[in-house]
Amino acid sequence: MQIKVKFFASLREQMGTDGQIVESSGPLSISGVWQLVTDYSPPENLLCSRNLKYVDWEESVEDGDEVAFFPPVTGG
Amino acid sequence: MQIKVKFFASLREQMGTDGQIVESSGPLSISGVWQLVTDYSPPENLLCSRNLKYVDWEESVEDGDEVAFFPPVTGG
Amino acid sequence: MKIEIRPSAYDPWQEVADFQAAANKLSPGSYGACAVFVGTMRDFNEGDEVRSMVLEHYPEMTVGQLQELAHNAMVSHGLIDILILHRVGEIHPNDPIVLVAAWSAHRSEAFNACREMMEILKSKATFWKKEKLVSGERWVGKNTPA
Amino acid sequence: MKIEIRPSAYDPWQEVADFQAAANKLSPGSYGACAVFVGTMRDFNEGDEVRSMVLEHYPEMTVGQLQELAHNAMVSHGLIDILILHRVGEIHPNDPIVLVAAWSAHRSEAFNACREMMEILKSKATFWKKEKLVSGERWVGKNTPA
Repeated sequence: MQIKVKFFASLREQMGTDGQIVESSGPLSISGVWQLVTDYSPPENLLCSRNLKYVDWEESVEDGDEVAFFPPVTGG
Repeated sequence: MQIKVKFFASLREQMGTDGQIVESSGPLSISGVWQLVTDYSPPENLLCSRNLKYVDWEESVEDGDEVAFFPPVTGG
Repeated sequence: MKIEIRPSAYDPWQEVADFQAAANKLSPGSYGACAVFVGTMRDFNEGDEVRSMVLEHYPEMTVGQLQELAHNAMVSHGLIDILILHRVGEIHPNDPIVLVAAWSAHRSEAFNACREMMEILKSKATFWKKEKLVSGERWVGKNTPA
Repeated sequence: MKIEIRPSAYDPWQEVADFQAAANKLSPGSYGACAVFVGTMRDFNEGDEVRSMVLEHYPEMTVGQLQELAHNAMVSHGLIDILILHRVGEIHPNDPIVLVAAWSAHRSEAFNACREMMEILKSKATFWKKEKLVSGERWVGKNTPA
Protein backbone atom coordinates (compact mmCIF):
# COMPACT_ATOMS: atom_id res chain seq x y z
CA MET A 1 0.00 0.00 0.00
CA GLN A 2 0.95 3.63 -0.53
CA ILE A 3 0.86 6.35 2.14
CA LYS A 4 1.29 10.06 1.37
CA VAL A 5 3.37 11.62 4.15
CA LYS A 6 3.61 15.36 4.84
CA PHE A 7 5.88 17.41 7.12
CA PHE A 8 5.23 20.93 8.36
CA ALA A 9 7.07 23.87 9.93
CA SER A 10 10.32 23.09 11.79
CA LEU A 11 9.95 19.38 11.03
CA ARG A 12 9.66 20.13 7.31
CA GLU A 13 12.94 22.05 7.53
CA GLN A 14 14.64 19.28 9.51
CA MET A 15 13.50 16.65 7.03
CA GLY A 16 14.55 18.82 4.12
CA THR A 17 11.27 18.10 2.31
CA ASP A 18 7.56 18.79 2.69
CA GLY A 19 6.69 15.14 2.19
CA GLN A 20 7.14 11.85 0.43
CA ILE A 21 5.32 8.69 -0.58
CA VAL A 22 6.04 5.57 1.47
CA GLU A 23 5.16 2.03 0.49
CA SER A 24 4.52 -0.98 2.69
CA SER A 25 3.31 -4.50 2.03
CA GLY A 26 2.02 -5.27 5.56
CA PRO A 27 -0.20 -3.58 8.19
CA LEU A 28 1.14 -0.24 9.33
CA SER A 29 0.58 2.22 12.20
CA ILE A 30 1.42 5.91 12.34
CA SER A 31 4.55 4.92 14.31
CA GLY A 32 5.42 2.54 11.53
CA VAL A 33 5.05 5.29 8.95
CA TRP A 34 7.45 7.45 10.99
CA GLN A 35 10.01 4.63 11.06
CA LEU A 36 9.78 4.32 7.29
CA VAL A 37 10.66 7.99 6.72
CA THR A 38 13.52 8.40 9.21
CA ASP A 39 15.82 6.55 11.61
CA TYR A 40 15.40 9.24 14.27
CA SER A 41 13.00 9.06 17.20
CA PRO A 42 10.18 11.57 16.78
CA PRO A 43 10.85 14.89 18.58
CA GLU A 44 9.04 15.36 21.87
CA ASN A 45 5.50 16.74 21.42
CA LEU A 46 5.42 15.89 17.72
CA LEU A 47 1.82 15.67 16.52
CA CYS A 48 0.33 13.58 13.77
CA SER A 49 -2.80 13.46 11.65
CA ARG A 50 -4.36 10.84 9.41
CA ASN A 51 -6.63 12.05 6.62
CA LEU A 52 -6.83 15.53 8.17
CA LYS A 53 -7.76 14.41 11.71
CA TYR A 54 -5.50 14.29 14.76
CA VAL A 55 -4.68 10.69 15.68
CA ASP A 56 -2.53 8.73 18.14
CA TRP A 57 0.72 7.10 17.09
CA GLU A 58 -0.89 3.66 17.43
CA GLU A 59 -3.58 4.43 14.81
CA SER A 60 -3.53 2.06 11.81
CA VAL A 61 -3.21 3.47 8.32
CA GLU A 62 -4.66 2.22 5.06
CA ASP A 63 -3.72 2.37 1.42
CA GLY A 64 -4.13 5.88 0.04
CA ASP A 65 -4.06 7.62 3.43
CA GLU A 66 -2.49 11.03 3.96
CA VAL A 67 -0.41 11.13 7.15
CA ALA A 68 1.14 14.36 8.43
CA PHE A 69 3.72 15.03 11.16
CA PHE A 70 4.16 18.45 12.71
CA PRO A 71 5.28 20.34 15.85
CA PRO A 72 2.88 22.00 18.35
CA VAL A 73 0.65 24.52 16.60
CA THR A 74 1.23 28.26 17.08
CA GLY A 75 -1.58 30.00 15.20
CA GLY A 76 -3.94 32.76 16.28
CA MET B 1 -29.00 72.44 56.29
CA GLN B 2 -30.02 72.03 52.68
CA ILE B 3 -29.90 68.77 50.72
CA LYS B 4 -30.39 68.56 46.94
CA VAL B 5 -32.46 65.46 46.18
CA LYS B 6 -32.72 63.82 42.74
CA PHE B 7 -34.97 61.08 41.37
CA PHE B 8 -34.35 58.98 38.28
CA ALA B 9 -36.20 56.70 35.85
CA SER B 10 -39.41 55.05 37.13
CA LEU B 11 -39.00 56.74 40.52
CA ARG B 12 -38.79 60.14 38.84
CA GLU B 13 -42.08 59.42 37.10
CA GLN B 14 -43.71 58.15 40.30
CA MET B 15 -42.58 61.23 42.21
CA GLY B 16 -43.71 63.49 39.39
CA THR B 17 -40.47 65.47 39.56
CA ASP B 18 -36.75 64.97 38.93
CA GLY B 19 -35.85 66.38 42.31
CA GLN B 20 -36.29 68.93 45.07
CA ILE B 21 -34.44 70.73 47.83
CA VAL B 22 -35.09 69.54 51.38
CA GLU B 23 -34.20 71.42 54.55
CA SER B 24 -33.47 70.04 57.99
CA SER B 25 -32.22 71.58 61.21
CA GLY B 26 -30.84 68.40 62.84
CA PRO B 27 -28.61 65.44 61.86
CA LEU B 28 -29.97 63.47 58.93
CA SER B 29 -29.40 60.07 57.27
CA ILE B 30 -30.29 59.00 53.74
CA SER B 31 -33.37 57.31 55.25
CA GLY B 32 -34.27 60.61 56.87
CA VAL B 33 -33.95 62.39 53.54
CA TRP B 34 -36.36 59.86 52.00
CA GLN B 35 -38.87 60.46 54.79
CA LEU B 36 -38.69 64.20 54.15
CA VAL B 37 -39.64 63.79 50.47
CA THR B 38 -42.47 61.24 50.74
CA ASP B 39 -44.70 59.35 53.19
CA TYR B 40 -44.28 56.09 51.25
CA SER B 41 -41.78 53.34 52.13
CA PRO B 42 -39.02 53.15 49.55
CA PRO B 43 -39.69 50.58 46.80
CA GLU B 44 -37.83 47.28 47.16
CA ASN B 45 -34.33 47.42 45.63
CA LEU B 46 -34.31 51.22 45.50
CA LEU B 47 -30.73 52.47 45.36
CA CYS B 48 -29.26 55.70 46.67
CA SER B 49 -26.18 57.81 46.20
CA ARG B 50 -24.62 60.67 48.12
CA ASN B 51 -22.41 63.09 46.23
CA LEU B 52 -22.23 60.72 43.23
CA LYS B 53 -21.22 57.59 45.20
CA TYR B 54 -23.44 54.64 46.13
CA VAL B 55 -24.19 54.65 49.86
CA ASP B 56 -26.26 52.74 52.42
CA TRP B 57 -29.51 54.12 53.78
CA GLU B 58 -27.87 54.70 57.17
CA GLU B 59 -25.23 57.06 55.72
CA SER B 60 -25.30 60.56 57.26
CA VAL B 61 -25.69 63.57 55.03
CA GLU B 62 -24.27 67.06 55.38
CA ASP B 63 -25.27 70.53 54.32
CA GLY B 64 -24.95 70.98 50.56
CA ASP B 65 -24.96 67.26 49.74
CA GLU B 66 -26.59 65.87 46.61
CA VAL B 67 -28.62 62.74 47.34
CA ALA B 68 -30.19 60.64 44.59
CA PHE B 69 -32.71 57.80 44.66
CA PHE B 70 -33.17 55.42 41.73
CA PRO B 71 -34.26 51.90 40.72
CA PRO B 72 -31.83 49.09 39.72
CA VAL B 73 -29.67 50.19 36.81
CA THR B 74 -30.28 48.78 33.31
CA GLY B 75 -27.53 50.20 31.12
CA GLY B 76 -25.21 48.48 28.66
CA MET C 1 -8.08 56.04 27.15
CA LYS C 2 -11.32 57.40 25.78
CA ILE C 3 -14.62 57.31 27.69
CA GLU C 4 -17.68 59.00 26.19
CA ILE C 5 -21.42 59.22 26.64
CA ARG C 6 -23.03 59.61 23.20
CA PRO C 7 -26.37 61.37 22.69
CA SER C 8 -26.62 60.23 19.06
CA ALA C 9 -26.03 57.09 16.99
CA TYR C 10 -22.49 55.90 16.26
CA ASP C 11 -20.77 53.25 14.14
CA PRO C 12 -18.94 51.02 16.64
CA TRP C 13 -16.48 49.48 14.15
CA GLN C 14 -15.51 52.86 12.76
CA GLU C 15 -15.03 54.13 16.32
CA VAL C 16 -12.72 51.24 17.19
CA ALA C 17 -10.78 51.68 13.95
CA ASP C 18 -10.41 55.44 14.44
CA PHE C 19 -9.40 55.13 18.09
CA GLN C 20 -6.90 52.37 17.36
CA ALA C 21 -5.32 54.41 14.58
CA ALA C 22 -5.09 57.62 16.60
CA ALA C 23 -4.31 56.55 20.19
CA ASN C 24 -0.74 57.35 21.19
CA LYS C 25 -0.44 54.24 23.35
CA LEU C 26 -1.51 51.97 20.48
CA SER C 27 1.60 52.41 18.37
CA PRO C 28 1.96 49.87 15.56
CA GLY C 29 3.38 46.58 16.80
CA SER C 30 2.88 47.39 20.49
CA TYR C 31 -0.32 45.42 21.11
CA GLY C 32 -1.08 41.80 20.31
CA ALA C 33 -4.69 41.51 21.44
CA CYS C 34 -7.91 43.49 21.27
CA ALA C 35 -11.21 42.29 22.74
CA VAL C 36 -14.36 44.25 21.89
CA PHE C 37 -17.94 43.98 23.04
CA VAL C 38 -20.80 45.83 21.36
CA GLY C 39 -24.30 45.78 22.82
CA THR C 40 -26.99 46.61 20.26
CA MET C 41 -30.68 47.38 20.67
CA ARG C 42 -32.92 44.44 19.75
CA ASP C 43 -36.45 44.84 18.38
CA PHE C 44 -37.73 42.17 20.76
CA ASN C 45 -37.50 41.83 24.56
CA GLU C 46 -39.26 39.58 27.06
CA GLY C 47 -41.74 38.39 24.45
CA ASP C 48 -42.71 41.82 23.10
CA GLU C 49 -41.86 43.83 20.03
CA VAL C 50 -39.96 46.96 21.04
CA ARG C 51 -40.31 50.02 18.78
CA SER C 52 -37.79 52.30 20.46
CA MET C 53 -36.18 53.01 23.78
CA VAL C 54 -35.15 55.97 25.89
CA LEU C 55 -31.88 55.62 27.75
CA GLU C 56 -31.82 57.93 30.76
CA HIS C 57 -28.77 58.39 32.97
CA TYR C 58 -27.34 60.35 35.90
CA PRO C 59 -24.72 62.24 33.93
CA GLU C 60 -22.67 63.45 36.89
CA MET C 61 -22.33 59.82 38.04
CA THR C 62 -22.00 57.85 34.80
CA VAL C 63 -18.95 59.62 33.42
CA GLY C 64 -17.04 59.11 36.67
CA GLN C 65 -18.19 55.50 36.97
CA LEU C 66 -16.99 54.59 33.49
CA GLN C 67 -13.67 56.37 34.06
CA GLU C 68 -13.19 54.56 37.36
CA LEU C 69 -13.98 51.09 36.02
CA ALA C 70 -11.70 51.70 33.04
CA HIS C 71 -8.89 52.95 35.26
CA ASN C 72 -9.23 49.93 37.54
CA ALA C 73 -9.17 47.55 34.55
CA MET C 74 -6.06 49.26 33.13
CA VAL C 75 -4.21 48.71 36.38
CA SER C 76 -5.46 45.28 37.41
CA HIS C 77 -5.14 43.70 33.95
CA GLY C 78 -2.07 45.61 32.75
CA LEU C 79 -3.86 46.85 29.63
CA ILE C 80 -2.36 49.12 27.01
CA ASP C 81 -5.52 51.12 26.28
CA ILE C 82 -9.33 51.21 26.60
CA LEU C 83 -12.24 52.66 24.64
CA ILE C 84 -15.73 52.89 26.16
CA LEU C 85 -18.75 54.51 24.50
CA HIS C 86 -22.29 54.47 25.90
CA ARG C 87 -25.34 55.77 24.12
CA VAL C 88 -28.09 57.80 25.81
CA GLY C 89 -31.33 59.40 24.60
CA GLU C 90 -33.81 57.99 22.11
CA ILE C 91 -32.61 54.71 20.61
CA HIS C 92 -33.98 52.53 17.83
CA PRO C 93 -33.55 48.82 17.09
CA ASN C 94 -30.13 48.06 15.60
CA ASP C 95 -28.56 51.13 17.24
CA PRO C 96 -25.38 50.28 19.17
CA ILE C 97 -25.80 51.05 22.87
CA VAL C 98 -22.50 50.17 24.51
CA LEU C 99 -18.99 49.61 23.16
CA VAL C 100 -16.16 48.36 25.38
CA ALA C 101 -12.74 47.63 23.87
CA ALA C 102 -9.52 46.58 25.61
CA TRP C 103 -6.02 46.34 24.12
CA SER C 104 -3.22 44.31 25.69
CA ALA C 105 -0.04 42.42 24.82
CA HIS C 106 -1.67 38.97 25.08
CA ARG C 107 -5.21 37.67 24.72
CA SER C 108 -6.02 36.70 28.29
CA GLU C 109 -5.83 40.22 29.69
CA ALA C 110 -7.93 41.77 26.91
CA PHE C 111 -10.65 39.10 27.19
CA ASN C 112 -10.81 39.25 30.98
CA ALA C 113 -10.82 43.03 31.15
CA CYS C 114 -13.46 43.47 28.43
CA ARG C 115 -15.83 41.07 30.16
CA GLU C 116 -15.17 42.44 33.63
CA MET C 117 -15.77 46.02 32.50
CA MET C 118 -19.07 45.04 30.87
CA GLU C 119 -20.27 43.26 34.03
CA ILE C 120 -19.39 46.22 36.25
CA LEU C 121 -21.00 48.64 33.79
CA LYS C 122 -24.21 46.61 33.64
CA SER C 123 -24.47 46.16 37.41
CA LYS C 124 -23.31 49.58 38.62
CA ALA C 125 -23.41 52.37 36.03
CA THR C 126 -26.44 54.65 36.46
CA PHE C 127 -28.30 54.14 33.18
CA TRP C 128 -31.97 53.20 32.86
CA LYS C 129 -33.91 51.90 29.84
CA LYS C 130 -37.53 52.62 29.08
CA GLU C 131 -38.97 50.57 26.22
CA LYS C 132 -41.69 51.84 23.88
CA LEU C 133 -43.82 48.90 22.86
CA VAL C 134 -46.53 48.65 20.23
CA SER C 135 -48.95 49.53 23.01
CA GLY C 136 -47.52 51.57 25.84
CA GLU C 137 -44.18 51.95 27.55
CA ARG C 138 -42.32 50.13 30.31
CA TRP C 139 -39.15 50.54 32.33
CA VAL C 140 -36.75 47.60 32.08
CA GLY C 141 -36.75 46.08 35.57
CA LYS C 142 -33.17 44.88 35.88
CA ASN C 143 -30.21 43.61 33.90
CA THR C 144 -29.47 39.92 33.47
CA PRO C 145 -26.56 38.93 35.72
CA ALA C 146 -23.38 37.54 34.12
CA MET D 1 -21.18 32.09 8.87
CA LYS D 2 -17.97 33.11 7.17
CA ILE D 3 -14.64 31.34 7.67
CA GLU D 4 -11.65 32.39 5.61
CA ILE D 5 -7.91 31.95 5.43
CA ARG D 6 -6.37 35.19 4.14
CA PRO D 7 -3.07 35.28 2.25
CA SER D 8 -2.86 39.08 2.42
CA ALA D 9 -3.43 41.88 4.94
CA TYR D 10 -6.97 42.85 5.99
CA ASP D 11 -8.69 45.55 8.05
CA PRO D 12 -10.44 43.67 10.87
CA TRP D 13 -12.92 46.43 11.75
CA GLN D 14 -13.96 46.90 8.14
CA GLU D 15 -14.39 43.13 7.84
CA VAL D 16 -16.66 43.00 10.91
CA ALA D 17 -18.67 46.01 9.68
CA ASP D 18 -19.07 44.56 6.17
CA PHE D 19 -20.01 41.09 7.41
CA GLN D 20 -22.49 42.48 9.94
CA ALA D 21 -24.15 44.63 7.29
CA ALA D 22 -24.38 41.85 4.71
CA ALA D 23 -25.09 38.64 6.67
CA ASN D 24 -28.65 37.42 6.20
CA LYS D 25 -28.87 36.13 9.77
CA LEU D 26 -27.81 39.49 11.21
CA SER D 27 -30.96 41.37 10.30
CA PRO D 28 -31.35 44.76 12.04
CA GLY D 29 -32.69 44.35 15.58
CA SER D 30 -32.13 40.58 15.71
CA TYR D 31 -28.91 40.52 17.73
CA GLY D 32 -28.11 42.23 21.01
CA ALA D 33 -24.49 41.26 21.52
CA CYS D 34 -21.30 40.96 19.51
CA ALA D 35 -17.95 39.89 20.98
CA VAL D 36 -14.84 40.26 18.83
CA PHE D 37 -11.24 39.27 19.31
CA VAL D 38 -8.43 40.46 17.05
CA GLY D 39 -4.90 39.10 17.41
CA THR D 40 -2.27 41.39 15.91
CA MET D 41 1.41 40.85 15.22
CA ARG D 42 3.69 42.52 17.77
CA ASP D 43 7.18 43.79 16.98
CA PHE D 44 8.55 42.17 20.13
CA ASN D 45 8.37 38.59 21.43
CA GLU D 46 10.20 36.76 24.21
CA GLY D 47 12.64 39.61 24.65
CA ASP D 48 13.55 40.07 21.01
CA GLU D 49 12.64 42.51 18.27
CA VAL D 50 10.71 40.72 15.53
CA ARG D 51 10.99 42.12 12.00
CA SER D 52 8.46 39.88 10.26
CA MET D 53 6.89 36.46 10.45
CA VAL D 54 5.87 33.67 8.13
CA LEU D 55 2.62 31.91 9.00
CA GLU D 56 2.58 28.42 7.54
CA HIS D 57 -0.44 26.13 7.69
CA TYR D 58 -1.83 22.78 6.57
CA PRO D 59 -4.52 24.18 4.28
CA GLU D 60 -6.54 20.97 3.90
CA MET D 61 -6.82 20.78 7.71
CA THR D 62 -7.16 24.41 8.82
CA VAL D 63 -10.25 25.26 6.82
CA GLY D 64 -12.11 22.22 8.16
CA GLN D 65 -10.89 22.87 11.72
CA LEU D 66 -12.14 26.44 11.72
CA GLN D 67 -15.49 25.40 10.20
CA GLU D 68 -15.88 22.66 12.80
CA LEU D 69 -15.08 24.85 15.82
CA ALA D 70 -17.41 27.56 14.50
CA HIS D 71 -20.21 25.06 13.90
CA ASN D 72 -19.77 23.61 17.41
CA ALA D 73 -19.86 27.11 18.93
CA MET D 74 -23.01 28.01 16.97
CA VAL D 75 -24.80 24.97 18.37
CA SER D 76 -23.49 24.87 21.92
CA HIS D 77 -23.86 28.61 22.58
CA GLY D 78 -26.96 29.25 20.49
CA LEU D 79 -25.22 31.96 18.47
CA ILE D 80 -26.79 33.92 15.63
CA ASP D 81 -23.68 34.16 13.45
CA ILE D 82 -19.89 33.87 13.39
CA LEU D 83 -17.03 35.44 11.44
CA ILE D 84 -13.51 33.96 11.53
CA LEU D 85 -10.54 35.18 9.49
CA HIS D 86 -6.98 33.88 9.81
CA ARG D 87 -3.97 35.30 8.05
CA VAL D 88 -1.24 33.19 6.48
CA GLY D 89 1.94 34.00 4.57
CA GLU D 90 4.42 36.78 5.25
CA ILE D 91 3.24 39.06 8.05
CA HIS D 92 4.60 42.31 9.44
CA PRO D 93 4.21 43.98 12.85
CA ASN D 94 0.77 45.58 13.27
CA ASP D 95 -0.82 43.19 10.74
CA PRO D 96 -3.95 41.49 12.10
CA ILE D 97 -3.46 37.72 12.31
CA VAL D 98 -6.73 36.32 13.62
CA LEU D 99 -10.26 37.72 13.88
CA VAL D 100 -13.03 35.86 15.71
CA ALA D 101 -16.47 37.47 16.08
CA ALA D 102 -19.65 36.00 17.60
CA TRP D 103 -23.18 37.47 17.50
CA SER D 104 -25.93 36.43 19.93
CA ALA D 105 -29.09 37.71 21.57
CA HIS D 106 -27.41 38.36 24.94
CA ARG D 107 -23.85 39.07 26.04
CA SER D 108 -22.98 35.89 27.89
CA GLU D 109 -23.18 33.62 24.83
CA ALA D 110 -21.15 35.95 22.60
CA PHE D 111 -18.39 36.40 25.21
CA ASN D 112 -18.17 32.69 26.03
CA ALA D 113 -18.20 31.57 22.41
CA CYS D 114 -15.61 34.12 21.26
CA ARG D 115 -13.18 33.09 23.97
CA GLU D 116 -13.80 29.38 23.54
CA MET D 117 -13.27 29.56 19.78
CA MET D 118 -9.98 31.43 20.27
CA GLU D 119 -8.71 28.84 22.76
CA ILE D 120 -9.59 25.93 20.48
CA LEU D 121 -8.06 27.71 17.49
CA LYS D 122 -4.80 28.41 19.36
CA SER D 123 -4.48 24.89 20.75
CA LYS D 124 -5.66 22.83 17.75
CA ALA D 125 -5.64 24.65 14.40
CA THR D 126 -2.66 23.69 12.25
CA PHE D 127 -0.84 27.00 11.88
CA TRP D 128 2.85 27.59 12.65
CA LYS D 129 4.74 30.86 13.11
CA LYS D 130 8.33 31.47 12.14
CA GLU D 131 9.76 34.76 13.36
CA LYS D 132 12.39 36.74 11.51
CA LEU D 133 14.58 38.52 14.06
CA VAL D 134 17.24 41.16 13.60
CA SER D 135 19.69 38.27 13.42
CA GLY D 136 18.28 34.99 12.18
CA GLU D 137 14.96 33.21 12.30
CA ARG D 138 13.18 30.97 14.79
CA TRP D 139 10.05 28.88 14.95
CA VAL D 140 7.67 29.84 17.76
CA GLY D 141 7.75 26.84 20.12
CA LYS D 142 4.20 26.81 21.43
CA ASN D 143 1.23 29.00 22.21
CA THR D 144 0.52 30.36 25.68
CA PRO D 145 -2.34 28.41 27.29
CA ALA D 146 -5.53 30.27 28.26
